[in-house]
Amino acid sequence: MTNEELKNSFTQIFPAVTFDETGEFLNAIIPSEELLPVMKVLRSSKEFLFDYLFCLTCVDWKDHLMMVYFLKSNTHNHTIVVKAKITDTVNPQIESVYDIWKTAELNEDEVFDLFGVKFLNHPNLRRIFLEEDWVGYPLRKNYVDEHMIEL
Amino acid sequence: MGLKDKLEFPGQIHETPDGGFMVTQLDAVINWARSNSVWPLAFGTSCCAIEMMHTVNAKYDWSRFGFEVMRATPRQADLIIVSGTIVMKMAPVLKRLYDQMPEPRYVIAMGACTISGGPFFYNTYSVVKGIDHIIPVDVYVPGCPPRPEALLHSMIALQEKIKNDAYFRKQVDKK
Amino acid sequence: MLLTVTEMVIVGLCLLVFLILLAFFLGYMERKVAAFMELRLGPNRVGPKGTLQIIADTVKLLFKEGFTPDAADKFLFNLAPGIIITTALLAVAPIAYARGFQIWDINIGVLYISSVSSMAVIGILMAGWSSSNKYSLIGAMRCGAQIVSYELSIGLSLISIVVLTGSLSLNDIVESQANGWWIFKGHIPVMIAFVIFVVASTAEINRAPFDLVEADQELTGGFNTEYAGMKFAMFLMAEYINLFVVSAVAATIFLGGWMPFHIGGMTGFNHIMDYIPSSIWFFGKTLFIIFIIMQFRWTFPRLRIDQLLNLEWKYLLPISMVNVLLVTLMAIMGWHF
Amino acid sequence: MILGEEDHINEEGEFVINMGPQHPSTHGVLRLKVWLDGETIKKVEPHLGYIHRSIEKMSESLSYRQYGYLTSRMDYLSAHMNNLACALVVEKALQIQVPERAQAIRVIICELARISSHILWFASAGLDLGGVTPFFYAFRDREAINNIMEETCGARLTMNYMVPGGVIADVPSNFQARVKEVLKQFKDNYHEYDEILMGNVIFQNRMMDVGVLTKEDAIALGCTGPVARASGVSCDIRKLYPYDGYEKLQFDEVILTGGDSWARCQVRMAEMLQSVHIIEQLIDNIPEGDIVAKTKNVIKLPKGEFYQRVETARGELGVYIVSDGASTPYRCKYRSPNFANLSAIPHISKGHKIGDLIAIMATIDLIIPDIDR
Repeated sequence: MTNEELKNSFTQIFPAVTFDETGEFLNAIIPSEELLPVMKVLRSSKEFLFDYLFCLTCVDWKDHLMMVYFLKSNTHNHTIVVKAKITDTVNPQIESVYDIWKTAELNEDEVFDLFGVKFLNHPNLRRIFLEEDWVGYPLRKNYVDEHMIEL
Repeated sequence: MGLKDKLEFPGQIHETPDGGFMVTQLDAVINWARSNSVWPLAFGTSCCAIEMMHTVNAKYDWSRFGFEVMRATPRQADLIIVSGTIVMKMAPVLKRLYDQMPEPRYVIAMGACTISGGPFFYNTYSVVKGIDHIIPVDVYVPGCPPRPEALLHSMIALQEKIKNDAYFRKQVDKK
Repeated sequence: MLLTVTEMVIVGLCLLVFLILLAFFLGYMERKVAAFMELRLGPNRVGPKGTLQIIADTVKLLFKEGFTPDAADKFLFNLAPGIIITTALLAVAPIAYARGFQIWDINIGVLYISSVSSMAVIGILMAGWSSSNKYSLIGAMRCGAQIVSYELSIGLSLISIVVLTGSLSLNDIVESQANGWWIFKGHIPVMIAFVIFVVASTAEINRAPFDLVEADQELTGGFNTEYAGMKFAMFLMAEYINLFVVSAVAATIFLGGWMPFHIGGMTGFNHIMDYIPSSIWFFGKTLFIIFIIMQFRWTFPRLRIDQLLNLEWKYLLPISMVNVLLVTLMAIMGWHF
Repeated sequence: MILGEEDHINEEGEFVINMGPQHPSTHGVLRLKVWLDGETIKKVEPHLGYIHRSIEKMSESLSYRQYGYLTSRMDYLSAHMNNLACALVVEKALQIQVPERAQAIRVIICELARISSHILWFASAGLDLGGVTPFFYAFRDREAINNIMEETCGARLTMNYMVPGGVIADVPSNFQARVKEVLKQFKDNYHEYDEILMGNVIFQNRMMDVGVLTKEDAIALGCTGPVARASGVSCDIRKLYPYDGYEKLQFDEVILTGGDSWARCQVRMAEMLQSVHIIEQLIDNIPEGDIVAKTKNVIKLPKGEFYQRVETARGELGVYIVSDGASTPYRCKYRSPNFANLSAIPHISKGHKIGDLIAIMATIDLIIPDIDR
């Protein structure tokens, strides 16, 4: 499907979406509460069939966190970027997509470790990179570390 | 003996200045054996480990100098070549590996990362800035990563260092 | 009586010195064979051509910290290397090194060697269990399965020669090859028995590709993970003595031991061959088999534990059983030369 | 060695061992917690972070000319491809046209790096299974390729050869002759590799039907590179999203359907020949011209988000840059191939023996610093 068709179909399943087409891919921005139902449709619906989550990350925009999901369909060969906006930066939460794409397990662990986003219904949420007792989330913009030597 | 004499602690009294003939000769034999049979631990964390593997292979062939037997367990190793960055989470493990090695044990810090943090010195929250914060180091090899020749050179330097050790003399000095 | 005891002590000491030198030599040989196969030079800095390398290693291990882990069962932990090296040394006794030179001419030599060498499993199990290390324990358990299985094939392939000669004494077996070695006289069945013996004894002494007990890349050293210094050196020495024993047995049983290369009926040729000292024949054959076993180690990847047991129970054991039948038939009918 | 003495044997009678962080077959500092029943694996849980060097955080404070050098330390065997991804994302954002000569040099160097990376896989796969000799054989070609790299970029392992707009230096005058010499030597040696390890019955038995990764699992787990291609997934970025003139070259994407360790071995062996084929097409017709396009001294990316992927020796590397218009990235994320491939290990090693876990890890071919970043 082309980006136009993707936009039309996406609007049908979730009308409150906003699109951003400045980059290479079509970006669909949705609120974090609606993530799981939308993702389920994107994975299973015949017209989308996004079976390949090739990148999952998070961006800290200081006033909100933005979860970024890069999805690709190996059948239709189209790509979409789904962004979920988390407004609560103190105690960020979002549903896990582990049930839909198994690759999300370690990627969500990584986001939890470095951004502090809690994934609900995640099978094994843990700090995979840093020690269990590490204080703070290093990739947040407000992270301070007095041992770090700034250039 | 030259360096050793210069560094003597002032006020220390020796009954036999060089530990006596017998002890010195024993030392010479032991040091010869130790310096020519340094078994490294199979331990590599990142990029430098590849250059270490190059040192093993036929072109450089460290087995010529007696480094041949690479042991997987620290109990049987004499030398730990720390090849690659050590991060905060790895630091206790490295310390533990070092503690598990029986005496005498030697450490080579291979590459810029292990010496000072190297490319990961600034703006990093997790890298240990020099493994000498964790374990004592015998020889430092700079480079990112050092060439195999540099590693070989460091190992020969380590052999020189071992040859100047004084195992029995220290025992005599203690008494 | 006193004279006998003194003699035994002297012989024992001589043998011990000989075996230590032999272990040094085999260690050096292994490194050079490895280097030869891997396009390298091997040790060449310590002593002329690196000959003193192993001595340096041994002296270093002697003066390394003798170490017993805190969690280990200290008595068994320290006893295990002793048991392993003792079993290795015991098996050396009945080997015939040259014409008329045998330390203990026992009339059940074959039986003695195969029973004594299988006791090594006790030492390895002890070492693995008492180390209180999980890798060691897995290695020790593997050892139990492995040595007990491969013992059968070794026994059966030895029996095939016992059937042909009608004697369990190593000396008699060597004498029976005066007109030709069994591997030539016994047609294809004995060749099969020889191959099975070499393969199974490689497994018996835990050398690659059957070194699952150590398995550096899987178990970081297996049963000897926790051993350091001299105790570890004893394991290494036992490995080389075992290697020598199985090779010497293979050379004795199948390749005629110290017996020179004889062809039945050709007296002149046999006399020329006799001119070469019998000890050179013996060590030449033994080193040849050692060289083959060393090549195994540096060529083949390691087997998996179930493949290892399959190889024994599904292939080697049935083949050697049928083979024993064939050899017996051959012995009864007198088909061999 | 063994860490975490808690739960030696748990309630179900399972034996818990820790493989790593220092273990010869994990190729670095990966730690796998393995639940065993006898020798059979019940469960594997990877524990990471023993080489987590905060590369993403560091990238946020480095300029667009500088941040690439860290990526050579991520997947150090695909250093060129990683640097290339960093250069390509800047070129894409600024719409820089790379000179054709630079493109050809880039492709040749990348394919050489791919060959040398796969050779190292071959060497270490043999070593992991206890066959020591192939290790030494394979390093002959790696040394030869390293010499070329050294003459071209001045480094043997961690290069910084690809810069935004092209390459940092021209190739030496004897480059073509040297490359042809190495390729000839490699093709002669290739038959040896095929026989000494791939032709060995023990090796084949250790690999066949071990760690079968189905096509659906490979996609769901995000596997890429030879791992996914051995399971029948078409995922070669060079074919799907060509960059740097790969679309003009003739080569096959090697796809097998076995999904087991043996298929992964075969894919890598075949890919080496494809890389040789690619280099042979280019080596005699490197176009004349500039080696680097003109760029400003201080590169500033326009505001927005940029994603660029390349095919490294282990799969798809994605560089995701969020720019706020400054001279450093606002957020820089590396989608590393090994991180996704790692997640296949717990799924495919269940029910196998410990020895199989070693074989699986050898064929997945992980580079741990790329996982941890």
